[in-house]
Amino acid sequence: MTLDTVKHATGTPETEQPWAELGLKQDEYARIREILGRRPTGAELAMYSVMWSEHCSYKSSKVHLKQFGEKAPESDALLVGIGENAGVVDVGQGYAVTFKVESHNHPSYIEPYQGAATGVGGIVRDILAMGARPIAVVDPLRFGAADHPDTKRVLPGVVAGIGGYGNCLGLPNIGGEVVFDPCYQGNPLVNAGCIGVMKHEDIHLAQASGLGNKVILYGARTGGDGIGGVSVLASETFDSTGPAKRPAVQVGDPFQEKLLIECTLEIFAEKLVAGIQDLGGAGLSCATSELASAGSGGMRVELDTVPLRDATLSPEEILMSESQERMCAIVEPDKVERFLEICEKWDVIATVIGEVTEGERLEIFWHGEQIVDVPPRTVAHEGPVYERPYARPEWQDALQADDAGKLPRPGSGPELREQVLRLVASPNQASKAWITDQYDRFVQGNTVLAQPEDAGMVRIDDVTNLGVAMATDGNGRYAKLDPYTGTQLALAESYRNVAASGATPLAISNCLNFGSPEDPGVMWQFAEATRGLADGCLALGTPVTGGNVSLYNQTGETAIHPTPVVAVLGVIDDVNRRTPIAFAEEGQLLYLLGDTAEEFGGSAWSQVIHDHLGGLPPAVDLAREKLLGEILIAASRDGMIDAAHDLSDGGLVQAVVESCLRGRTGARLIVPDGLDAFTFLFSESAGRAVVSVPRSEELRFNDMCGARGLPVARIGVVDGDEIEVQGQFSIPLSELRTAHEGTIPALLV
Amino acid sequence: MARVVVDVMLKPEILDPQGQAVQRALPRLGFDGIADVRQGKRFELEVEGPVDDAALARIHEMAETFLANTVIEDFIVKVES
Amino acid sequence: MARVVVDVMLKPEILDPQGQAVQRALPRLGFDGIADVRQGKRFELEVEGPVDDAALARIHEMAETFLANTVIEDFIVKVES
Amino acid sequence: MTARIGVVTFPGTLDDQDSLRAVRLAGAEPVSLWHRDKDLKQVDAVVLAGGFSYGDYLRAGAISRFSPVMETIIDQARAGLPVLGICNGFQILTESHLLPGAMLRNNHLHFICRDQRLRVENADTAWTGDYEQGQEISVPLKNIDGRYVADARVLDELEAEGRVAFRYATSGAAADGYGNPNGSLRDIAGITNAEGNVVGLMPHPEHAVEPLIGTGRTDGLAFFTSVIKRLVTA
Ligand SMILES: Nc1ncnc2c1ncn2[C@@H]1O[C@H](COP(=O)(O)OP(=O)(O)O)[C@@H](O)[C@H]1O
Ligand SMILES: [Mg+2]
Repeated sequence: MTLDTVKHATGTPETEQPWAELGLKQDEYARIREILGRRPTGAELAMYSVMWSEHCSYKSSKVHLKQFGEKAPESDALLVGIGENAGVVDVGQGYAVTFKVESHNHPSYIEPYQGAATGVGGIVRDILAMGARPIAVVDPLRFGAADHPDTKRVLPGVVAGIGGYGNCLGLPNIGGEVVFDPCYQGNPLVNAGCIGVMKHEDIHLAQASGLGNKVILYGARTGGDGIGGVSVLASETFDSTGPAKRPAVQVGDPFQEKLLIECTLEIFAEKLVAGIQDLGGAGLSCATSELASAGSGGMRVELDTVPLRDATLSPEEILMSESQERMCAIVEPDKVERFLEICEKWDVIATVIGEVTEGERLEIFWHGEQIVDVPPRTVAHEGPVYERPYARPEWQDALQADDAGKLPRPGSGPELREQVLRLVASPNQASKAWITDQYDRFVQGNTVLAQPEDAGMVRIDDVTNLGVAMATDGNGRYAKLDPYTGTQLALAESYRNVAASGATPLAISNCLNFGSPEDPGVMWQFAEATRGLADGCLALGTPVTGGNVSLYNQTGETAIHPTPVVAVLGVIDDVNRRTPIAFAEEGQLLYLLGDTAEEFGGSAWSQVIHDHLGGLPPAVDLAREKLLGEILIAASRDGMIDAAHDLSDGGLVQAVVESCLRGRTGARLIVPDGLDAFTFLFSESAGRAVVSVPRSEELRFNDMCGARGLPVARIGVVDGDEIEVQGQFSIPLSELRTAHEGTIPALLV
Repeated sequence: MARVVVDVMLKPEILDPQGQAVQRALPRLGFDGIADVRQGKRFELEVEGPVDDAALARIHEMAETFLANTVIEDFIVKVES
Repeated sequence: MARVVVDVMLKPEILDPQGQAVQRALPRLGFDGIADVRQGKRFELEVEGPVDDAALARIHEMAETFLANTVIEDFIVKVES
Repeated sequence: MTARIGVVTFPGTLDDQDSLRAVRLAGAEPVSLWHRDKDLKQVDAVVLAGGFSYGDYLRAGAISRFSPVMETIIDQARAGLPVLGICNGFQILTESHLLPGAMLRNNHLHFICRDQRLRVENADTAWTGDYEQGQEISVPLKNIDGRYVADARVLDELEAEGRVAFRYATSGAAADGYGNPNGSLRDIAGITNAEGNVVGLMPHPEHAVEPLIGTGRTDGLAFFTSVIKRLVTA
């Protein structure tokens, strides 16, 4: 095969090109020809096709994501906003924190272990590329029905992959979610998040500037993995017609990544880089075009100098390869030697593959012949943008009219008791220890809170005890009933979780998992979700720092429930003030904060007892959420509470059971005036938490809530070794523990 | 009882971090002249009954659907004598 | 270049939970008649130069000191044709 | 005199910073050691920290055992230098044959991270002097290759010579951290050499040195205070 050089392409304008197989639309291909003033070379076509894929270009979502910037609340905390690898927030004392969540849904269905493992690897490199030391990971997960045979294949593989990679990197796993629902049967959601910490002056950006600066590729050798994995749709067709069978799945090497982290941090410490970018989706195509696009000047790359694992790779394949554990740095010429020395110290392969040039072009050569000559912005930042049509689905009204309030309710104490046991044993409400015990939560010696606490919390300075907290939440059932409210509920819950741990919420990231954007109904869900999130963030004062969109999550024609996952980051001046969920002190008083209404739409109760999804999700009152957060934080700071647990799916009874099991104590509960026992126990009204108050603090705590206008009700006392709801039923802790902790192991072992 | 062996190896184009780590260590231990190392799995199956074509076909299917993930791995089935 | 294979298996008296897990799963997947499964490692070494007795002796030593831990594992060295 | 305690970093070591912190909190001077250096910088004792050195590829500890720093450590350990191997460090010690036996994949095949109850079986080693014989302690456990095996003769010998340093405590409920977490033979969690200067165990005392962090217990601190006392009185 002759090399398709720029010269060759200019001379052969009529050559047929596989743009459709690469996932490009006819008008997109035409636009590439227009930009270049000729047909693209094979290498150029490869670059444009991966970079203009939905995954890399956000072509369907961009118009909606704009709101996050337009409606952004005023915030002094934001140091780097949307658009970089990850946003950065100021957490005080000279420290900055960066965090982000990404999806690796499709690869994890094909090869659960490696798909999930490389998902962790990718997000960690994003955080590292900002100049930060990665300090913790989280993993929001969604699987098909818990008792479906394929879940037995996918879940253990995904969990082992996340653990295998994260544990080997030495990153404590401090949070996440595990949700089962038949809608994720053929399309599990594997989202992975990472937090990193640095000093303000260490923030690094992905840009190539400085004429003559060298482009250094370092880390693993490049192989044929994941070519086109950026867009599974494109890769499938490409594989069947392309020059060679190349796998769409990448294999991760966490050991190599650990070396990459230590090596990169040492390079940062010696201030050796002018710009840096991780290699993730779209590999070198993405890294070179994004670096060149964001910087001043152009870039010239000698592609044949890239160290290969497989000598038969074509230049197109090298550009598209998604081989893991690679980074690309821009380095001033007089710092190259020291850079390479540090790489050698860590056994990391590093190669100068090009340099920053005059002009505005990205030029790539293969054995001296030019195969790419493009304006990098057109590849990286000026891809197609679609205003996809959207419309409220026809079924939405009927779904909302199918009110969960009409479902038969338990009428007696024994019936309530039986339903409580079924609820806490149901897969979504059951203990996830079987899963989280496969993750190292102690490594790095800074973990203050981890699963099953409301938020994960890590200390970032062991002299001042400054810490950060993070929670991730999302409820696809709520979002299906009403995507606008459902997304705000995800935000509210995550915010509440962070506040309940004693930390002050600062900023958010998100991972928006939806079906096909070509379905107007799905697009409407997406539009509503982004509008809800942007409005919610404005109301709460927490800016969106970045995020990720995953579309085409569906099996055949059936889309998953819209599943926006929201991650809230908080800061706490002194981790000694953190609030755990455990009710541990007998005699302490239990208070319910917030208002409880008859809200059962999308609830765990409606799912577990009636297998029902309909009606409206709980109402959101973000001003109330904010007030609740302030009370929780103040109470923690002033030592008025010893434990706090936010109320969400499963309602009050679920929260009390978790706090009692965690603290190994029982509780006696009294149904407050104005509520029936069923609503008291199972309602999922938002804006609520339950706290454990030492008797000595009761007056002060009540006064504070009264003065601030937050409704509170004393609902019981920490006592004994059973949970008793006065006049209704009681259940021994041991019975609750068996129910709560037995389910997941029984399903999966 | 007959023994059937299933060897499962990562496909040649797939990264094999374990094999690489072994290979890189060899020179340090004084072993030269090994150009490449790949590490895979070996399953030894003790089969009840005769290992006829039908039995081998079943084991082949088992290897394909369970012992190997053919997205990233190749396998071969061998009867040991 | 010649290929030498080193198969490393746990000694028979050592519990092999990986093999057991595979064996336990087989009936669930509809595969019967497998009385026992053991899972081990297979190393494929690409050897530069001739695979003569001296080379094999070196590989044997490599297997004994490095590829296998003879406290728990047995190994065999085979030349592939 | 302040004791100098070295902590080795191999490629893939994870708990080196935590071990250095534990050494400091116990009152000794922490010293970082690098796998490529034969020089031990005149430390009085060495900790081989946990992690996944060389990715645990081949076998946990198998590749690290051949590093330059280990040449010196093996020599000096035979001459009496106190050496503590935690988790991956324990695996390196068995691969180096400084301690007998070997470590295999957990019997349930999963990585396990939990708070683990241990019984101190030998309070006379360089690293356990500050414990009481038979004392129960609780420290985090986190590994996937933690199943200790050795043949019956070796096991009998270890028991006869009192060289089982720690056992997994099995008398209580799993929810409280009791039980053999990985199928280790005779519930062995850690062992010592005949001289008592080399100790290896799978659980992580360096993660149990601060009241707020991890499990909130400080049961692991005595490993480090024990060796400091031993060094000062020696
Ligand atoms: N849902 C979202 N909300 C806000 N920002 C987003 C969202 N999705 C993507 N972004 C931002 O768009 C940019 C490009 O995203 P992405 O391609 O995932 O980054 P990367 O190239 O590092 O993988 C990032 O700054 C990211 O934070
Ligand atoms: Mg990135």
